Amino acid sequence: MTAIDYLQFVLAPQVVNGLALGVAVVLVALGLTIIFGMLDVINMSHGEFYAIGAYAALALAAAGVGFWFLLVLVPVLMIPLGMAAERLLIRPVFGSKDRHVTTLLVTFGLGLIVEDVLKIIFGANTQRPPTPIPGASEMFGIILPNYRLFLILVGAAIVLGVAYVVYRTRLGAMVRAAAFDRNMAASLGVPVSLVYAGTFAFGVGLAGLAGVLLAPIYSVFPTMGRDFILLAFTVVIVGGMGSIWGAVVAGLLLTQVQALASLVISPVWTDPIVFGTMVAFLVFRPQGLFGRLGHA
Amino acid sequence: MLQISALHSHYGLSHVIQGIDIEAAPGEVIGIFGRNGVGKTTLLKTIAGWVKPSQGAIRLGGEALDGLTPDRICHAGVGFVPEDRRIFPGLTVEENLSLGLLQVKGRSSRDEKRVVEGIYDRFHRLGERRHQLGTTLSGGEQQMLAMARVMVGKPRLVLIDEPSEGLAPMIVAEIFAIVRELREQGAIILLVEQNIHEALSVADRFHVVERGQIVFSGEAENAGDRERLLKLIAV
Amino acid sequence: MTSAIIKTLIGGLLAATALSGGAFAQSGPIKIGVVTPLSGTYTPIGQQVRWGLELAAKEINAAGGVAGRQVALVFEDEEANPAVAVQKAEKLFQVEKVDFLTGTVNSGSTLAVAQLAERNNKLAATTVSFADSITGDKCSPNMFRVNARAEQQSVALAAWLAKEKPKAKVYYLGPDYEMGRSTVAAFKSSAEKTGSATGGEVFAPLDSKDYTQYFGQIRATRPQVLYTSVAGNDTVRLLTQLQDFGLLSGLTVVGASGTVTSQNITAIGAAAEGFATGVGYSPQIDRPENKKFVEAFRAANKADPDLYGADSYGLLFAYKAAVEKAGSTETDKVREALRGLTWQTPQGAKTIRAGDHQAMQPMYVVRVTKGKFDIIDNVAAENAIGPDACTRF
Amino acid sequence: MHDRLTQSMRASHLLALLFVLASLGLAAIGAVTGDTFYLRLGTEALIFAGLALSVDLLLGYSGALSLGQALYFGIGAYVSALTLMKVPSFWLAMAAAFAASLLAAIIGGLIANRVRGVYFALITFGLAQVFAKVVYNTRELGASDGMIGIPVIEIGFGPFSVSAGSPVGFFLVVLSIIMGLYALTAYLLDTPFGRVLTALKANEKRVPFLGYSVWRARMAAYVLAGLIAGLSGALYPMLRGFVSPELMFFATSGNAVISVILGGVGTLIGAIYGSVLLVILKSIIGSWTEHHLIVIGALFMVCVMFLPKGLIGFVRPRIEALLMRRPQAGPALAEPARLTPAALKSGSAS
Amino acid sequence: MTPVLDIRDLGIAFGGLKAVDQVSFQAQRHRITTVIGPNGAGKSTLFNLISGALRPHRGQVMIDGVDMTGAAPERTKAAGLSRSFQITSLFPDLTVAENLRLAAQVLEPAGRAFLPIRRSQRAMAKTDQMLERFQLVHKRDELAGNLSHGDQRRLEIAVCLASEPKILLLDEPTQGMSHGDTADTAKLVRSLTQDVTVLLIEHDIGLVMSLSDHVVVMHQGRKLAEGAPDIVRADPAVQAAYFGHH
Repeated sequence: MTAIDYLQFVLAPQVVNGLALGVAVVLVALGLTIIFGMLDVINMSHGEFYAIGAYAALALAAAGVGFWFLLVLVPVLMIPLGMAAERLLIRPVFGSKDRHVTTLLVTFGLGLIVEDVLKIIFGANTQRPPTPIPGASEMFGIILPNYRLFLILVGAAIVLGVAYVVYRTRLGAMVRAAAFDRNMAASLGVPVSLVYAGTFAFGVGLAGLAGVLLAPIYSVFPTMGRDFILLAFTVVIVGGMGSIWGAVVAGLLLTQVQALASLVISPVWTDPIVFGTMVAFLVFRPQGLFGRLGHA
Repeated sequence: MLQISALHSHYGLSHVIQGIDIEAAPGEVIGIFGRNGVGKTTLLKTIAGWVKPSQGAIRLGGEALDGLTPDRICHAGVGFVPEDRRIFPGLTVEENLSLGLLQVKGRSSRDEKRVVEGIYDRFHRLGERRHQLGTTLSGGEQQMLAMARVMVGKPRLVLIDEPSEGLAPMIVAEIFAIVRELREQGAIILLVEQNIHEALSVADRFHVVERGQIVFSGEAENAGDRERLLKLIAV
Repeated sequence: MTSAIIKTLIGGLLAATALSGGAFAQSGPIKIGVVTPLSGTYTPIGQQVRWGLELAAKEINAAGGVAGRQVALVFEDEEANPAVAVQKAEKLFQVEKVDFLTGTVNSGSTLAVAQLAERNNKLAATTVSFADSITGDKCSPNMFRVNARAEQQSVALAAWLAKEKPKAKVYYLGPDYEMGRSTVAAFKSSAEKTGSATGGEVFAPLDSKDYTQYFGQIRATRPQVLYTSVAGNDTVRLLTQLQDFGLLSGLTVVGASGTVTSQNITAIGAAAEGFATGVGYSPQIDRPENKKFVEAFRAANKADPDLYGADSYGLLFAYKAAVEKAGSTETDKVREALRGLTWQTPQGAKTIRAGDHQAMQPMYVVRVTKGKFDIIDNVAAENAIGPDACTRF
Repeated sequence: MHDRLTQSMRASHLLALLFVLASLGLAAIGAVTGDTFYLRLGTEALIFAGLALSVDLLLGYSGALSLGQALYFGIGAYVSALTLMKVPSFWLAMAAAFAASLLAAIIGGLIANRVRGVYFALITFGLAQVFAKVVYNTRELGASDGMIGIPVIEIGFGPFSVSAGSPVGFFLVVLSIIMGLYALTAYLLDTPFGRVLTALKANEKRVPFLGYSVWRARMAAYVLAGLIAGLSGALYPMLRGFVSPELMFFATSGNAVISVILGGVGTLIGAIYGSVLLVILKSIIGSWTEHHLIVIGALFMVCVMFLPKGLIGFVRPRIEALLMRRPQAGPALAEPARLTPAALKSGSAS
Repeated sequence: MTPVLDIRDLGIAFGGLKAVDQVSFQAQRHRITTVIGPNGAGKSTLFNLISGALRPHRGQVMIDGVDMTGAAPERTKAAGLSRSFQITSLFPDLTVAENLRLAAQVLEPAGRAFLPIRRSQRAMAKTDQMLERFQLVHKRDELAGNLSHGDQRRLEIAVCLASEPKILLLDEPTQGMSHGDTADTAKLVRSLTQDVTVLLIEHDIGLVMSLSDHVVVMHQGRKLAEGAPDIVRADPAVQAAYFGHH
């Protein structure tokens, strides 16, 4: 293989495809990092909320709802679900001494249940909604399916949108303030417990949105929640808990590491590498690349 | 009108506030003095709702505040400038200020803008640094920001805890000028301060707290009361 | 006092099971244990196994049973975990006193259950696992296999490929675990024997999210044929991603029998078009027995049978034939009867090779056309079976 | 006079005794009826109880949630399997598993003990996950198929010997080993060394100011837990004759955590009861519906939220109260009346 | 005779803020040395530097003539220094007796670490002695978390003393106590000097004056003055620090 061939057929597509995967990972990690940064809750059922989003999209599409409408409808439907989960499961144990561990355990139990319920409702077989935007485009000999191109753009738009809300609006300032200093924020009039529930629901809604967007590429099945979760946790830790930019940088970086590493070593070892990175960060830089949003 | 009667509160197991009564009218500045650890800060925290009172009543203009959450207390017209200023680290000066606006509901964004611009006019240094992170300001500027953050909400009662702590004398004077402005707006001010001399220059009346109880109350202008005060907290 | 209660409880429990298991074993129904994944990733396969066995049992019972005794199936969920499979299998052997056991899907479970069957002196069979080792170097005198193993599939597929695309350059993409590596190795050796060239090979981790990272290498190699042995959700992703990236045009995709099945073919959609594989079964097999079977299966389960369903269905008839030939359900006698047994299944006659307990069967090459598998070629049983590598018995 | 920890350990011991008696009863009935399955299922439950015990030692005493304890269980199982296939000696296999899990736990501890809380949970989760993947892909270890063909061994105890194939015999061997591990752990917790571990959970920040190194205490707890998991794992291939990478998967670690939560965190014996309970539950629910995840998940959540000390945590204070009343009934009548509420509170509070 | 605790030129800065700056003083054997100063003067930080909770950026901490600068808390503890905390830091899930025994078991030889706790006779005896001395006998089996605040503060001191230290650092031992409890505690602290050297942080000036042998005044991280109580009290700089600048 000539060097040009290698560049065109191997290296460049690898980078571009890694980017698409990176966007997918960032989408899943986004809600996770916001919930973690804000509430200090490790949501072990985040993957299952992602699955719920995908299944909801599948079911609603079957009922005739168009894809574009789903992009709005599913996250909106997820919000009350997230609110209810926060109220019923997180809040009762939120005040306990071992909040980290108890919330982790409770959401772990929730994940088990959701996975099984999805199987009961939708069956065990893999399903896949049709690709909303078919076809592929070629640039400089790199082929990229249009939907992936769309995903990269929409992913970027979502990240920017979320970042705008969090970093540029009064609402975002309220959320960040409540994360940093619950009491002080409340004394300035921030309705803290509503903000907490809202943030959890927002994270859940983002997971659902990721489900809608990724279902056509990664297909839908009851155990799909476990798919991205380890990678997403890694992204959250490496990027810095609660940091949106951290999640973006870490998500894109780690998927590139994974993509490029798989060129030189057996792909199976890419998992240990990614994981090793997470361990290394936890040990040597536990605040991650960008520090954290707050410490509620 | 602020009425605090027979207030008790606990911090963990320790019985910090052991029956305190305070009354104040609009435009009054009340100094709260006493040595460290006697419960002055806890008193303010109890009024602000950070610590739940275990007994007693807090009423502001006839409205009961005791037992409410801090955000409800804020909306009832209480502003709190706590010790250490508590500027949100990840927020810009402007964002810190904008949170103060939450206290007044239903203000148009144009009004809000005017209020904020008014603050920048009054505190040029905040205006210059409006897009910087609040925590990058100097101690004095942070104290100004913390007070401005409360000012924009037009509170009826302002709780201020140790505003001059760690600040240079010139800035302390500025801080107390702000306290006077707040008073002129008609707010009731409860001022906890170690810098007795400065505090007495703005206060109308004062209370001395010891082990969670008021042991002496006096007028700031009354020389005898002042002498008694100095004796009580003298080294 | 509490311990006394516990003792009584456990005692009662044990006594009850001992009674139900032991006393009526010879006169009651013949019990067949099915340890199959009913939860987890392999659930769809377990479902086919269950449907196939249930249909066969219904038919056999309606026709008077096995040697006059009814057949009863006892199901247990093995969660696709060998540790659970062994526990459940032991329950079936020891408590339910089943006469025969089947249903395991992943080869780890099958191998572990084979060993358990030996230690319990019972017989078991797999209708799904296709790792060569099960009837090869890890063969067991107590384990039989009625489905086609990897090598049979590769031989059939390679023979077809040599005709269809002579001397093609083949690229291999397998899941990176034991099964994936052995299927790729098996097909590679078959294909190289029939003249194909190897363009390259890559192994992707199980449950890969994205296969696009391998597409660069595939494009650079410019193969005519892609062989893959990924399964389940992984196939859905691989094939649809290949399609999305426009790699399917001009590329013949072939693979293992478990790669595209009735469980994932709908999800794969158009990307499955043209996929060819070597199998021991297809609903399209044009035999009256098969037509009847497919109809009955559809009527019962509202789904088409696939190779797992059909092979599981066929197994019960092998067992029936063996028990009736042996005149007993005793392990040694049934084992002897199964060895060399020829019996009829929907896909035709199968014969169990005595040397390694592997069923010999005609092999088919099927290709997806318009979302259905069409039979496009076949290989006689004896040409596909390959050497007997079992040395234990 | 006994202090409260000794007192609650005594309540645990009573429950342990009850457990052993019930087990012996089961063994006796099993021997009489010629049962194999229930005894071997019980043996397996006991082996996994060892794993749960190690999770409880970490979670209940040093306050660290390990989501990857199956790592050491798996290492013990694989090393034992490899040894047995070379030399079918029980003692050699146990020694090898001991050495391997000791080494692995020291390495794992050096990594995991750099962090705390939820980070510790994530690191242990990841360590096990990565290691399991490596095993899953290592042909020499049987890769995804695992390894079969581990011989049924004779376990020699001086002049006697027990076959691992004998349901009753091996059940009793495993019972004594697991209860031995329980006793050893309980003993260690009742020593000055163990009290430092207990202090870690209660208030880690204060520990160094009493003169103890937190890091050393955490390492000791971690390595001890790794050893218990490893030794329990070593018994698995003797019972089942094979090992597979699933033994190291998250499902195995997760089950151990569920067992501990069910039984009661920080009670030791709760881990053992919880493990047996989980096996019984799974067995019952499993034959009734394949949707066991819902039931287990819901039960687990209920326990975390409403029964934070689990079933034993619910029962034990009552036993403690009984134990306290009895020895002091004579001379000091006033004493128990005052102590009982405190003892009761200790179980349900915190 | 070397001072039992010798602080030399100690300093630490957080960011730009010099929390403790060039502080030097000595604590004499069996005496009570009290550190006073307004809020934020750096008193608790000073305790953290001495006890090893923080590593100083400059200066030295000598315990009994041995340099223990920057040693971890368990090492300063081994060198004979024991400290209490401003916010009570006990083991709330353990009983009073267990809290004490945990502290006292350092007295046992290392070999006893793996013998049953009952065999740690010295620790057991010490526990009983502490219960007696701090009037906690009737509370021995209550959970520390359930004690009244005053009892918790007393237990906090008892725990520090149970390991038979040479130096005791008490951070506001009377914080949050009632008048009566405060007087009792003062008496108690006075009595401790038979065995140990006490370094105290205290706000109750009356208490400081009556209790201390030596007073160190801190202000904005620096040592403002030191000396006998009444001499310090008369110092105008100290007055200014307390009342603000004129």
